[in-house]
Amino acid sequence: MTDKGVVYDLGYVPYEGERGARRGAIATTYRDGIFRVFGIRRRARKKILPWSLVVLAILPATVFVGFAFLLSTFSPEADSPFGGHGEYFTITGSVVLLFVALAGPELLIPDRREGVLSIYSSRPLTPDDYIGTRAASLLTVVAGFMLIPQVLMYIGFAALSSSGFFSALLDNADEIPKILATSVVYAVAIAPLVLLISTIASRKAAATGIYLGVLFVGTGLAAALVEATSVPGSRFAALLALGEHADYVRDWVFGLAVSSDRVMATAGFDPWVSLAVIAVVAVASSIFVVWRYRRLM
Amino acid sequence: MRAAWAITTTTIRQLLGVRRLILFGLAELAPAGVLLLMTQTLAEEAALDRLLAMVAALYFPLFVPIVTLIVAASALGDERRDGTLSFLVLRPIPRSVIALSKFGGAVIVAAGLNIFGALALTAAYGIETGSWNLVVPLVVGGAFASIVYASLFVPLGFFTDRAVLVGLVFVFIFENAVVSALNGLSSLSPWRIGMSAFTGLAPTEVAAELSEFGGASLSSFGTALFRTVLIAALSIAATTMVLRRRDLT
Amino acid sequence: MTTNPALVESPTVELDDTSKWFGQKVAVSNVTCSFGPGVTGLLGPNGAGKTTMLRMLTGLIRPSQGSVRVLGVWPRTSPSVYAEVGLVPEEAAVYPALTAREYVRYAATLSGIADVDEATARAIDTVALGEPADRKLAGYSKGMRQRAKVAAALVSDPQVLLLDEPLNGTDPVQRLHLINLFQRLGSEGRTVIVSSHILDEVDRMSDRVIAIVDGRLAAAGDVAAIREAMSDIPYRVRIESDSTRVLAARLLEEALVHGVSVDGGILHVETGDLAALGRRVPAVAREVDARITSFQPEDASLESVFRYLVRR
Amino acid sequence: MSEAPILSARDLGLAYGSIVALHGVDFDLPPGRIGLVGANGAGKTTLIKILLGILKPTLGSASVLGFDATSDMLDVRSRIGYLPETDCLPLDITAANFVVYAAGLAGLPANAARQRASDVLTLVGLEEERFRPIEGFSTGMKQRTKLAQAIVHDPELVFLDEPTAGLDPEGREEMLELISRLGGFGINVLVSSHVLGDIERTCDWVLMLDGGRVLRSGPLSHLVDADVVAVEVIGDSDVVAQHLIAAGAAVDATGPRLLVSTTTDDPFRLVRDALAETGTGMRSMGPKATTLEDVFLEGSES
Repeated sequence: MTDKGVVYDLGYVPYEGERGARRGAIATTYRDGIFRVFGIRRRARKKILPWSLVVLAILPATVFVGFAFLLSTFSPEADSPFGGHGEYFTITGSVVLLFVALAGPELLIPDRREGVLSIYSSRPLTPDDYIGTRAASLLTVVAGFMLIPQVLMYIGFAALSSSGFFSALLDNADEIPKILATSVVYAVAIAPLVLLISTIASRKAAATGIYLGVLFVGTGLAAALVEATSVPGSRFAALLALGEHADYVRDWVFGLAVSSDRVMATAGFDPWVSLAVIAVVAVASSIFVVWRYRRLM
Repeated sequence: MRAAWAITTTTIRQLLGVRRLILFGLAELAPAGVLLLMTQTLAEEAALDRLLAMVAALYFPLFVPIVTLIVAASALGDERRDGTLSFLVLRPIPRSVIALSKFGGAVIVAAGLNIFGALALTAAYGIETGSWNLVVPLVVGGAFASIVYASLFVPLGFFTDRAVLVGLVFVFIFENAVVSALNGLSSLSPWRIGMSAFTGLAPTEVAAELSEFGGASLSSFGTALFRTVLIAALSIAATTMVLRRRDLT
Repeated sequence: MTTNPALVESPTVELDDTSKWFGQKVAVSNVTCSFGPGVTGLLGPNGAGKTTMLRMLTGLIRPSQGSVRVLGVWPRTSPSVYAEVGLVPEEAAVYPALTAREYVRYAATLSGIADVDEATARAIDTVALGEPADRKLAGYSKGMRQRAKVAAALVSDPQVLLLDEPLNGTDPVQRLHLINLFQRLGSEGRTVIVSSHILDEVDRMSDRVIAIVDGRLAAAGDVAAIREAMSDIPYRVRIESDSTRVLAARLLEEALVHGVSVDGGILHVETGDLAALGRRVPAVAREVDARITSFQPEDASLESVFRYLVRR
Repeated sequence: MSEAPILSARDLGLAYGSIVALHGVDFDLPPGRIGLVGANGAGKTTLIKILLGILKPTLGSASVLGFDATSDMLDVRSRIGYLPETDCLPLDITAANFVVYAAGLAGLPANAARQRASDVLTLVGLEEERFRPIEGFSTGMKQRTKLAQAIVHDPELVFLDEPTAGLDPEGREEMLELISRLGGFGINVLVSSHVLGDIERTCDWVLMLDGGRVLRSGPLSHLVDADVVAVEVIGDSDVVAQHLIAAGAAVDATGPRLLVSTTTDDPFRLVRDALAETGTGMRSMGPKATTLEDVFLEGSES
């Protein structure tokens, strides 16, 4: 063997490196889920909607903090417009609803329509891994929407409060469990349903349309039916107002005054009934989605 | 012409799968459903006003165009997309016969569905008030509007895959916004032609009532009939020209 | 009179100096050729203009220049000729809501056949569609859908049959059945034009080929003649024998042998004239008593011809 | 078979309700390139799905690279690649991004995934196109991308389902050449294809299914029948045939093609001398090869 010269076969180099198998596959799917819903590594057109919704969720928080900062320096005694962490959920609640109406279908439908599931079925992933990871990506994004603005405000106001940063942090510590609990309630109320619809519908636009339809039109219809008191048992129609259950629980958790047009209230239901409805819908949706994907993959 | 009838029936089967039939069937019942709901809540208003509100605000400007649009746009659109156009065109049949049969199939399905909607609506009204004199006018009005809409949307389906989108833009922007602003164009608005046919056949006081709704300047029944036939003929001629001259990939 | 292999004596389908462009892209440029009774293979890499040519032949698209004649007329202006033309398109091109029998019946009705039922039954038997004929086309596998399309094209007993990738997705049994069918149709005097990428099957089906590369007529005629016309590319022949070195030396003395390379027990011989080599080798081998166990041309097949055409 | 089989099945069976897709299937397939052939509905796709762990067999068992296909599904899937017949590529991202993603799905860390994806995309001939979104790809480019994702994680075994479907002659040639080279990369191959010629050119073993059973599982090499000579004659084949019969050979002639066999003498010498003495020539000559198609048709008819 001449030691003066060698020709390397550039054709193919076997891979001896580390193989993460199932753990690596799940991590990759999870990261792809997050990239997909924010349009990362996709055409610019796909980035506009998601990122504008992110701005919509965070901007009011920054405005509140900014405003509070201005007030504290110029006229400390005026009360700030900030209605409290509970109130803010009205903003993030509806923004995340729109986001999820787009993100849910984006996470599930292309993989099915384009046949990419057959690639997932040849990789070290079980069907439950796949759908579980997709759900995890969605829940992560929802949690982000819910918590980031709240944390921003929590720290912002603590920094500005007259009684010093750290003591302020401790004073309204009782807000933290409420914020976390409400975030969970919102996440459980909106994520499973969109995954259910995205499993059934074959087109993204249709899935988004049906999801928003079920929430808004459903709630409107429920309100109308509840009023048609001549029909016996019409008050149970309030349970169909899926769009409002999370808000109703939020009012209860934060002890806010319940507004008059809250369907569940007019139908005379307690907040825990809403909680139950949210739980039932979430469980039923998850069971169906998992069952469906076990047959698809 | 056995071939013509074969194209028409096959088109009907294509446009009206079981799923679509159920979907559209239910959709067509919606106006009647809303009418019943209204009688529950707005009991005090006269039944005729409620019906005419439905007819002028929902049935003609919304239901007839959208149902016809979805059906008619896929009459030729599906053939082009599924690549079956060559199956249809490479036949010893004059292009005009193909155009006519395709148009016929689309109209039969669209008008059929819309007539079903009209019957449901006028039946709900008939049950409540006992007067059935509006059944024929609404059925004929619905049919006319379907024919005119089909005349626009069948060729449109051939030219663009986004025919439904373009159609919706036409219905909501041109018809409902522009025309109601510039009344002169109303003779071009398919649903107004349908409504003219309806008011033309309906008892005179109905025409007076309708004049309050949306100020649509309606023509006589004869004009509506003439316009419907003219637009349909033009549409079939246009489709025939397209089948003769254009590349049919 | 040097006959032009691209033209046939009694043409049923003729292209005269036809071109087709879509905006700036010229898909087909100045193609003059004709097709007659028998099976003709239409070949070309993707995007070479093969599909555009087929669509011009059927009259689906109008040539930008030049003329197309099918059975003497231009189909676009006299659709009556379509009673004699059958097309198996490459796209899905079936009505999912119909069953195969209804689909074939529909074709028969549109072609103005007198006895539709008889023609439909015959066509379905010809492609041996059998029991699934009464199942909806939506649930058909690719192979079965192809046979339904062939049946629909045959139902009007056409004189001219245009087949675009007819064997796509069919399994070996169905392929052989269809290849024999197309050969029979060709031998019955019908004009069968087959466009396919599986060249050894085209070679078996057709006795003549028309090759299109980058929109231009690259070659026409039967495979052996085309290969011979490529005089700038010598033939390569692979010979196995028990005394390769002796045979190699002896063959080099032959004028028609351009070169010989020895690779273990295998001889690769280059020559300008394959037929002449085929005649000389047995005599030469007997002379040096070399036992030949294999004599195979390596680049005379349609696949090799095609490869050289595309690379020119 | 010296080395351990890469794929084996023991009385494997699967039924969808009343339809029996596979029944009593037994085989041991050696390393190398294996061709899987069968008519539509013979059970090819069902078998591949069982080996991938997508379908659970109702009877018996199958093993891939020593792992049970059902219970050790994840171990199997981290060692194999799969080129599906159907469309399977996301359209809105570039081929490079997709193949890196596919590598990640096989568990490769990010840097290794990026590195191997670019190597593999060059190997399959997509050096320039890989940075373009997949939706603009031709069928050929899509098939190459599919192959790239199947081998990007250097699997021990690859399942290729109709790899040459929809390719033009040049594309087919390159795909078949790539498949033949896979062996050199240490990757075993199971190719399922309807084009038997492709299987003959790339595989050294064939597994033939018919009606859910194993019709044949054996090497492709000994399909050649050494003591019968097939010769295509240039010139008057009848004269040659007479000459050979006179010399005691049995001749079966179809046009210029003669099949010559003898019990006593050496058929090759007989043919050589017959051609030399009658002054005729040969277009081709060699041992009578029963093609895969002959075996297939004779098998599936019984």
